[in-house]
Amino acid sequence: MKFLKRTDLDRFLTAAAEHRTIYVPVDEEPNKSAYRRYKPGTPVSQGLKTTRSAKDFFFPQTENLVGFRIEDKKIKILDPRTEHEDFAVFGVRACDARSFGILDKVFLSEPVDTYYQNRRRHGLILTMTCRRPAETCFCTAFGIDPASPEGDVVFTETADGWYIEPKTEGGRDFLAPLEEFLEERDDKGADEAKARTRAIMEKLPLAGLKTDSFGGGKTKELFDRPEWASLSEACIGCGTCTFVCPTCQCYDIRDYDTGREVRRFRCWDSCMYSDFTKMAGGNPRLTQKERFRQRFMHKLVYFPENNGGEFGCVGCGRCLASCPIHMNIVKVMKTLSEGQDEQ
Amino acid sequence: MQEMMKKRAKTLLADGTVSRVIGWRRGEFSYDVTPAVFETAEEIDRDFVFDAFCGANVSKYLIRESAKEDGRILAFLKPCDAFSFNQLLAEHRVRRENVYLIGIPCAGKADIDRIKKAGIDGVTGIAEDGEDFVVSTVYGDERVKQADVLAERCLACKSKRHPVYDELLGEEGEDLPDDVRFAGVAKLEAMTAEERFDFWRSELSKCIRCNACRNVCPACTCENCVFDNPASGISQKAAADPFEENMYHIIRAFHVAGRCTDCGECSRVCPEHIPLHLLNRKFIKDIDELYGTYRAGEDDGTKNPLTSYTEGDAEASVVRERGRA
Amino acid sequence: MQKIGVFVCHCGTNIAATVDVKAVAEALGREPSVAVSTDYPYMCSESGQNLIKDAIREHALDGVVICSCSPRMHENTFRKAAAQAGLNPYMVEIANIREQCSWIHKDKEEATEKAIILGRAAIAKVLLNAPLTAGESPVTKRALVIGGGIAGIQTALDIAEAGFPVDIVEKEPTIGGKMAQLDKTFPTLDCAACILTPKMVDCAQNENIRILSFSEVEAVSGFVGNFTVKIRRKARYVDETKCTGCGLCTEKCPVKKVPNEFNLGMDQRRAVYIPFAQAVPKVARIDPDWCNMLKNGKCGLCSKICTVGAIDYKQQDTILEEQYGAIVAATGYEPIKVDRYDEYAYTQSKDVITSLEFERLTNAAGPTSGTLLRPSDGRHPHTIVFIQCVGSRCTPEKGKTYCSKICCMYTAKHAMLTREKYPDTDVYVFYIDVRTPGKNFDEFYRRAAEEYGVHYIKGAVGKVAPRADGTLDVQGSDLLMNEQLHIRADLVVLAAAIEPSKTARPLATMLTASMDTNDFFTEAHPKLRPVESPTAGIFLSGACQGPKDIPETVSQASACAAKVIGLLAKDKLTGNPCVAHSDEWMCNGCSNCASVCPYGAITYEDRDFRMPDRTTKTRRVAIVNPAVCQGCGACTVACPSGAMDLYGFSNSQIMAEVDAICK
Amino acid sequence: MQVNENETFVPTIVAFCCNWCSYAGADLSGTNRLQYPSNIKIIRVPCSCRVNPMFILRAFQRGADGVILCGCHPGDCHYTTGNYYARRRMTLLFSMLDYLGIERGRTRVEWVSAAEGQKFAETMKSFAAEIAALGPNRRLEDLRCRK
Repeated sequence: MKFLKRTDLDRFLTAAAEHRTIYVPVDEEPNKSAYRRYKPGTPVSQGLKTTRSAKDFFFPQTENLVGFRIEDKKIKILDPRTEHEDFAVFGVRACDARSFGILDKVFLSEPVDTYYQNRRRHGLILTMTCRRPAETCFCTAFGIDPASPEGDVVFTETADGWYIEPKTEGGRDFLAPLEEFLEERDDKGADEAKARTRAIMEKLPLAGLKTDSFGGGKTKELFDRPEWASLSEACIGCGTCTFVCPTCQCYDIRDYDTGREVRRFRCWDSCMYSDFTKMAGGNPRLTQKERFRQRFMHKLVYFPENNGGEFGCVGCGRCLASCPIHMNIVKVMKTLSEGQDEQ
Repeated sequence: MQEMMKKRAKTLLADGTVSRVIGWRRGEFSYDVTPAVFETAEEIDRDFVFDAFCGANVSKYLIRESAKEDGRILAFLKPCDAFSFNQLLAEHRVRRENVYLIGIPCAGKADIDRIKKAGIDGVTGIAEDGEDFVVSTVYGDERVKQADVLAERCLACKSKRHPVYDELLGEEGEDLPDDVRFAGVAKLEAMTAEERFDFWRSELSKCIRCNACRNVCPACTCENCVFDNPASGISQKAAADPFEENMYHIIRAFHVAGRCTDCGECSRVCPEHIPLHLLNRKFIKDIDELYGTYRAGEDDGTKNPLTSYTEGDAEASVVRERGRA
Repeated sequence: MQKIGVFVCHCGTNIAATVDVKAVAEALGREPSVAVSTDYPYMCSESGQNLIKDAIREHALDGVVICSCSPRMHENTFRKAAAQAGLNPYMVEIANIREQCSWIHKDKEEATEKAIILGRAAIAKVLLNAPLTAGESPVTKRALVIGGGIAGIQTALDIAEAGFPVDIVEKEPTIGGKMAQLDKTFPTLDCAACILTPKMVDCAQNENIRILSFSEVEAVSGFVGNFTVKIRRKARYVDETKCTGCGLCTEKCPVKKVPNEFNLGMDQRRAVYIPFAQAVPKVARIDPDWCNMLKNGKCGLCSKICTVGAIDYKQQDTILEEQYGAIVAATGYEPIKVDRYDEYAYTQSKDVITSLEFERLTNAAGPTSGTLLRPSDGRHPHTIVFIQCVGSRCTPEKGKTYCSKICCMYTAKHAMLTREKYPDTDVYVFYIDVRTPGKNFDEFYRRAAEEYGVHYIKGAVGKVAPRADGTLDVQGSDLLMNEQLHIRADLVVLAAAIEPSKTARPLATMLTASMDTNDFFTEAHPKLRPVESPTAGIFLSGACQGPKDIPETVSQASACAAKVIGLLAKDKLTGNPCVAHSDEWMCNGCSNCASVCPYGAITYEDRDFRMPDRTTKTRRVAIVNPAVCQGCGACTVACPSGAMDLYGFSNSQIMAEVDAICK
Repeated sequence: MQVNENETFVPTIVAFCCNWCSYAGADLSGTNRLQYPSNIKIIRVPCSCRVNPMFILRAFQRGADGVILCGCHPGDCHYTTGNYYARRRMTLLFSMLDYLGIERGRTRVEWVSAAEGQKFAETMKSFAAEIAALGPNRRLEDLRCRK
């Protein structure tokens, strides 16, 4: 199997960057990283996860859809779309890798979201196995194996470097010009690394998290559960969980008048917001309890129901880490499951 | 302390003084506690927790809870929470008669991010052991000095005193000097305009407009925030331009100027770790320097410096004259 | 889509010379929502206005923008015109392309470009204008005059003469004020009592005037045209309705040694007393600090001898609540305490007195029945020194920074009268300047100096030292002669500065009327609205607004009355519709707005709100009283939620102007 | 801001003037034909206390290079206290802008009475010159609005 020595990473990325823009996780402060455009010498973060997910590359927080200009009392329509440049995102973990499958189901099914499609077509996902999962990780609950992530090219990390496997045509094209930086090694090291990761996963506090109380068809059992009240009581209705989530895909469309033209853009929205999905008569979900319930019911019940049983959560644990009041999908699942067992 | 609080809470529930208790519910990894309302002794015995990670300021929940018509609620307030509560009282946002306040001492709260910054990950539990925390992790146990992982806001604590309470548990503390508190602001003030601009650009450009800072802020209690209200002309759901990042944070800080009690919740909850308290504290420092020391929430009668004046106030030009450009 | 009409004025060549008005009209005509855009030589002219009116009717315009002179010139003209054409007058906006464009720029291109931008801003604003109608409130046709001195008396009489009921509230047992204590009045030297007391009697007899003596204002609420005032009627232990003022009790009362405030404590009165002979109302009062009956229940003589049984030891304060349309502050002045000026030895020698004490010493009703005698030994003073500006025109630390205005003239009067009555007396006046503006004032002063031989010495007195022989050594400097003087004086008279009554400040707070740093009431405009307070419905009469002599006080009092009459003559008040208003759904009830409102226009109410989740929530919300609000907008910025906004200058309107200007 | 053909920078400047003093002062400088730069545009407000910090930021967002607020002299406010509140608000706002690294010269407060036409014109001239010297507002602009 192909192997990239840790010491060669910079040269490898430098060469890759000649063919397309490369984004790599960079430490902003200890234990906090964000994706940055790679430039030769950029130190790549050793951290587990970026604060924001890789979703941002394909579904950015704000994006212009169309513009309007009034010229002599006539309206002219402006199309901001251009073919997106080729790029690759390096160091994507298994959880985020899976999230694209979920986003695709939303944006690439008819009617296709051409803005998202444009980015997906030009973006490669270079995934990496997890060597040091965090207590907040629970991807395994959704059948994700952090030791063998999806993606165009998989980097299986060991102490001194990465075993590299292209998984797609795009992946092979990406590696083709980079062969010189790779050496041949037997798979033993890779298997050990994978085994180590899987072993850790079993020791994690959330390892035993059960999903069997959830999934399509559970609406009736769960919708009116009394626990929603206490689970949601401390929720401050911010959008943190939503915006760090790799699978949340709700957006609002707004107009901005620049003085010379009106720009119609979309921006992330959160079902946790009181002004989410405003319609005649306001927000159909009147209380924070209902908004809170919506978010988890969507990930754990509605989404699977409409997508062949696939959950809308990948267990990346970002919301666990960032929720101001530490209420999260895990606590919701545990509480509701317990209740289930009692019933 | 936790046991004293549980005991007192159960007594007050039992004798009918209060019908509900707001406190903190234990979490999965011991640091992830959640504010919660308890109604029975059983719930309290089972879930009530109070430790170094119970930092959330519960005073804002009392707007909602004190408006309810089912008896009084017991709230345990740290000094900074008590200042927030008092400010809410001054603005008629809470109904005092529906709240029973117990002031609890505070030695400062731990910041899990600082523990993780120390390179400790896979945290599964944290136990207090004298001066230290014993952190059990997936990768083995670690030990850190509690003092080394205090939250920034606690290192810059303004007071250990409760400006309002019905009863106190433990010793009442005193005000602390402001110099530590304003050091961060002073440091920025000493920079050149360019340096300050670059500093804030790099910080504010991280903002994802999750509104956590606003929604958690005990001074941000508007029925309808200008940023959610299309009629205001400045409503935004996301920062579509760097300007809007500035706009949001300047206006937010300005709206709480003279009302902010510096409880530090905004910085605590920011998922991007933007030092938002440096904006609020700038206003506090300016107000102290220009209009005399003023502490929001000190008492419920004082006039907010932005709704009062003296004829001899400094002119706006002081900004240009003072310090270096 | 709204339809806006744009009308560009040439103002002859005032605008047209530097602004290409045709180009402006043409450019603005291209703006979206502009239905008609035209220019005309004189928009304010009859025919210009008709042009606008016709366009409004023809194009059914929703709004009008006039590019012309400053709105301060013709805004009302054009608003009226719009109204005549059936358009709400507040749907008119003015782009000021004369004062703020054509007149200040030379380059035609530049000026034209700016005019177009100003026009765009006005269009952007008018698109967000809302039709406004001025609110109306009724007027209670009764006035309250606070203070019963000459100012209050004159104002009350004039208002009453016009046929409106007036209440005078006087804190003392009688009206009359300071003037009642004066002897003669400058510059005509007629006696104060002779001209004042008839007016006092008129007040008592005028059926439109009610005198509430020995009373004080306790609380004021409401607003212009609709004030509600609580008045405390202090117990005088004598039934006003029964007492005939015969004075029997005041002769029989055994407590004889009470300092008589009317004579500034220079003689005594009884515990039950009538302040002075011509007091109005002429009703006795028992002084509870001295009356044995009230202090320890022993005596009761007065009630035994009172033929009408007016004495009532059990009398309590009562609170009277009344409605008024207008309130006049006429709280007058007090001389400052001169004790603090050790150099003048006021506290060391009885023969150092204030001018007001001098008035009493020369007054027939005074302690010496009008013969001028030294307080110390009751002998005739042969040398009298008057010292001017005691506490006036000083540093703030030393006294008052302002000129007390009346001292120069009354001192000239005192000097003159003394020389006239006692030609053997030497009279010296130490002055900084002699200020004599006013009809016949300077002539008066010169007579004192020239005909009556009063020695005027320009200079300050450094020290007054009592000497062993009972005379006073006055040490001063003569700046003109440039020499130090020592005058051996028998009597020294200090012209003490005057300051507003101590009761004025708390009253101002109740009235939400503003005051200056010296506690004089501030007028709505120092030149153009001198007798009105900035707070609508509050008027200023006499020395409470600033130091004044009697002629000035009386004329101001009448002016004030005229203003009050003007207000009371109205049945309804139409307010300015550009006032603040609060969206109760957004209001947090935090009270920030009320704390910056200079008019007390904002109150709070608990309102029930039907929440979207079908629950009811009770919330405290701000209510703006449009009749009181003057539309400054302070509240709109104090409001964090943006619930508070201002009609005519709303947040969105101003931001639209900003956008138009910056784009 | 705009850059005209010969590429000299002509700043865009917004002046908020209170109706009773400063706006009248501006009128007076017009009546007296006192020149000041045409790139200053006046917005009439009832009182300096009507000016919300939002308006000032909005101006910069939409392309202003400088914003000046004019009101009655302290003590002369038509509404007696308005300019006192305005003074505190603007002082704190300007201080915050400075703190964020925005050039100090871009904002100013001046008290101009109805009688001070001369002062108004002088103030506007000096402010316009200062802004021109500072150059285009780049630190507090909205790129979407850039011309």
